[in-house]
Amino acid sequence: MEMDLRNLQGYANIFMTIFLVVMLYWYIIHLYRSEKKGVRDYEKYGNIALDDSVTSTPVEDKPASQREYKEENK
Amino acid sequence: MFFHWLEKNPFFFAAAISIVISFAGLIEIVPNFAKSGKPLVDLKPRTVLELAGKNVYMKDNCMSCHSQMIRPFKSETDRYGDYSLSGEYAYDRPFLWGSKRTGPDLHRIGNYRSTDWHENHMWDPPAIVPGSIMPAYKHQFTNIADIETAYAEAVTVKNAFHTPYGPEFKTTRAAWDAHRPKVLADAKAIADNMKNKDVKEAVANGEVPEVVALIAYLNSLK
Amino acid sequence: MNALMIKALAFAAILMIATIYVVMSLDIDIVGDSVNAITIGGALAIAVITSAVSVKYINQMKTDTASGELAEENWDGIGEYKNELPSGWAYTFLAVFIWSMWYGMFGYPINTYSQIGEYNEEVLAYNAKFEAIHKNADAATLLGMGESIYLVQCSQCHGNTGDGLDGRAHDFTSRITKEQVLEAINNGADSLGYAMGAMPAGMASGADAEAIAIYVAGGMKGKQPASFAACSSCHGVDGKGNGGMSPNLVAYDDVLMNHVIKNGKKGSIGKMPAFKTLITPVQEKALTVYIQSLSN
Amino acid sequence: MQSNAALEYDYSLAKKFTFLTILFGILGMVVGTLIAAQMAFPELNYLLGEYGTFSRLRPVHTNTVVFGFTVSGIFATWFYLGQRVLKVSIAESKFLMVIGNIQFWLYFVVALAATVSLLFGVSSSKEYAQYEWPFDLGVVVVWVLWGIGMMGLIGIRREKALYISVWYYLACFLGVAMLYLFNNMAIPTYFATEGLGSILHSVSMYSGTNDALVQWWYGHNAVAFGFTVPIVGMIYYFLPKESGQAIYSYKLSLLSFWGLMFVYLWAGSHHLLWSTVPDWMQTMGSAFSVVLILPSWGSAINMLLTMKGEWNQLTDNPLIKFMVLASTFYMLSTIEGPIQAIRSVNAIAHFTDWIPGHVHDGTLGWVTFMIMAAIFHMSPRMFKREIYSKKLMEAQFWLQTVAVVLYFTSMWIAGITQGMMWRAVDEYGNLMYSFIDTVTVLHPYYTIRALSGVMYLTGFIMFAYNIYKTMTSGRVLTEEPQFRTPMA
Repeated sequence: MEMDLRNLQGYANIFMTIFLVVMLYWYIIHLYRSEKKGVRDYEKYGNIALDDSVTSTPVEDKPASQREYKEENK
Repeated sequence: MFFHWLEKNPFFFAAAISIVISFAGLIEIVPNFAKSGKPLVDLKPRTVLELAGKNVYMKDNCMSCHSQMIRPFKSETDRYGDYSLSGEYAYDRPFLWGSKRTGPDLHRIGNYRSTDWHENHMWDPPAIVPGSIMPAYKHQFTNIADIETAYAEAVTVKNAFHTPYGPEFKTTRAAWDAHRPKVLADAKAIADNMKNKDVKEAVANGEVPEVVALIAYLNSLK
Repeated sequence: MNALMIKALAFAAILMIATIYVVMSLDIDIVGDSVNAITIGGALAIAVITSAVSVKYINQMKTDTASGELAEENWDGIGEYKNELPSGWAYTFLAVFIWSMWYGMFGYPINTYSQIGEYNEEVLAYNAKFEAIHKNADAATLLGMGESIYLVQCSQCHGNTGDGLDGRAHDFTSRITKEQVLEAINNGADSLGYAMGAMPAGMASGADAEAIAIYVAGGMKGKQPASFAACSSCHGVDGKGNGGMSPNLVAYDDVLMNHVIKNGKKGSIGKMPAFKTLITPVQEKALTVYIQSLSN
Repeated sequence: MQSNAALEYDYSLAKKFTFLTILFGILGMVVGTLIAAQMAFPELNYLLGEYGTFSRLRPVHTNTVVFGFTVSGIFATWFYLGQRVLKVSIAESKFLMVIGNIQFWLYFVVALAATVSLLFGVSSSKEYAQYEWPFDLGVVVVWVLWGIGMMGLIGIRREKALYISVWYYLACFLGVAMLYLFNNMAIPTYFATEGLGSILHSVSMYSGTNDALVQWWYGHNAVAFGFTVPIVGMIYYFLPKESGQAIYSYKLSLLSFWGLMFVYLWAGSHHLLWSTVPDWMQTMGSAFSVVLILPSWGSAINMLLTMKGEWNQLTDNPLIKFMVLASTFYMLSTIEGPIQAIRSVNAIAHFTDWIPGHVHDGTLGWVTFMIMAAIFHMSPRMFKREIYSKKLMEAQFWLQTVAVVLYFTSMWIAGITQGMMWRAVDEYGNLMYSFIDTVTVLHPYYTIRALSGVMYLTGFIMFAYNIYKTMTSGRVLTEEPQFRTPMA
């Protein structure tokens, strides 16, 4: 029984490693694909840090309707 | 699609992080819990005096410099004795393996050091081991160990984790008052092998100096 | 290779040379012990890889043209991306994943590897290696071996020279002190497990005890006091312990050493614990030779 | 959004936490330097009676720099950059301001009280989790408050996309919360009996090998989510912002992030190699530690490449220097750790000074450098004044760089030497060195380390002075600088 558990954990480990590799490289492919297809440009998010005044235009605007607070303090 | 969805929702994103980082604990730690916690067949839980000594060990944080983990290398078993076994630690809460050996390992110190050696050494380490950088712990000769807390600890682990303490270990103050003379007798047995006057006087007055409890603990490490 | 790279690698080299120099100066065998060898290899890898890779990228700060900024026209998502994923990074990532699988399946196979098994093999290999030396050890070898054991296992209490650290432990430069003899006479002795059994308290007293103590502590030279008769029945007329039946009062013989190491000892100074788990029979033999040499 | 015309970022909380960062930094480093000196000169153990021994002070040092200095730094930078990358002022929500202030004061009290408790020996003896249960509860409340504040700010954000730094701060919050809770599970003995003994004492829910596993799953990953993740989050904001260069590759930062999340947690058991935890688990800890090099280096390389072609910035902006060096030390410590986690190397490295050496590559070279750089960057914006002295900053940089190099080289040699001496056998096959031989031989390295501590501490005091002068007598700025931090 104990050996079973150890084996099981061992297999879980190997499975996890493979799973991690697949997920990670799938993610790489996903990132490049979305950029190629024009779904999303990841590199533009880098600009969030550069242009970060409170008044500057968001890279992706969150519509006011989605904002969870009411503009109360003017 | 899955990734897009994830990247857009802070809530699910947070959930994803949590799931990802809990994998390791779930696969590694949880399944072995019962097995790794199993005590050796003849393992006895520590006496109240030894527990009080363990608490002194923790209070003065001996594990800053001393390990209690003999690794299975010939060089270590030659120096410290048999390699450590999981079952030996089953009643240790917390584990005190340590992570740094500024001083030597102590897991089997009880096998090759004695009460009077510890007494001399705790008083002035470099006098016993020339070149030692260990500080003296003279305050342990006058500070009084908290044996009541140690008793409370024994009762707690008995009730919560079924650590095999005897039926006389109860949560009541009366039970503690009944057990106290036993602790003092253990302390006296240690103090009889010591020379320090303050220690002998305190023990005679029904108090247990920290160093006595600590030595009882160190002697129990075998 | 530019100046910065040379400097960084030189730093790595100096660090490694210093490390190896210090270790070698302590007589440690780096090549012979595979663990030591792998460690030095690992240290070298850390020093060299970190230096080389970080300098490679720092050099790009010097030489590359700035291409990091993102052009507005890229916002539609189709455009040129100058900043590709560093491919070396991506491939190395895959490589270490594969390595980790190897490590778990073949290096230290998850189902079969046991560190205790490895320990047992280590001990066997050790025994094979040193058996020869231990078997044919001559007196000089035993003496040297004994000294090294003494310094590692005994000197913490008995002092580096064997003088007992000012009365805190037994003094090996003589066999026994007057106080120790008196302690045994007055309180008896029963900690060494000799065949003869326990020594009762009060075999002699007063001036008699004093005379015995002076005589024994003096190495049993000169005229034997009459009261020593109380001792000789067990320890022998010559005090040498009746052929191993009781402790030898004159010298550290094999039997005495064996009993002390196996049982520990309790006397006027305090209690010495047993060392049976730490000192092997071969080591005991060597230690005896060395301790005998201290009192001669 | 007309109503936002007069809106400004509110730096009051960032300022408060900045003060604490500096305060705890000085405290933690003074104690650290003292205990380093004690290893070389044991007489220094007797300065404060029983409260001055190495063993009592070591947890005071570690906990003050972890839960005092670093956590303050994380909070300070979060309350600064969190607003900026989410493009929302925390002052827009009174609720968040109140929560933030409660968090600040509670944190201050808990951190101080917990430090004092350790000085008195009230300790649960689990490394980096020594606080006893009442202080643990305090820490949890502070952490929850931070979480509420963070989620709240994210909730009211104007920028829909979460910048990579926010990912890292979120991970920091979640990771530490999970680890801290599980590892500190304990039963107070006072309440489990009829009020017997000390009210502060507790026993761990786990015992022996299990306790060790949970503890190092925590211990290792407290480093991950306290010293790596939020600091990476910082550099992803401050380096691009200071240099005016967008991150080299945003995609690489995403990959590194998920890589780190996946792999880091598995590596904890490398602290328990050759111990009594199951063999396969140790092996896995080793293997994943090595895999971990790559996601770590991904971030570091990303940072270095962000500065490509920008050599001029590196030479004349000391702030950039701090961050580039921090990245380099991050690389050093994230390859050193994995290599020390290889079974054979660990047989030598474990229990020796090579490990504190490795830790301090990360903490002195990476964490502290980055936090100081962040504060240098934030100060002119928070106090609306120029940095008081660029020269002082340069001097500090070089002093501290030399200090870190001395620290890690001396401990590197000391650790390898000691580890090999423990194993060494003589020509007869017996142990060559008694334990004390392996201690006395380290004296010169301990001395060098103490010296490096004094140098680093001096540098940190120069830093504190520079910030103080910036606040009080730096040249007043009329508008917030866009990129490069102005300095006199």
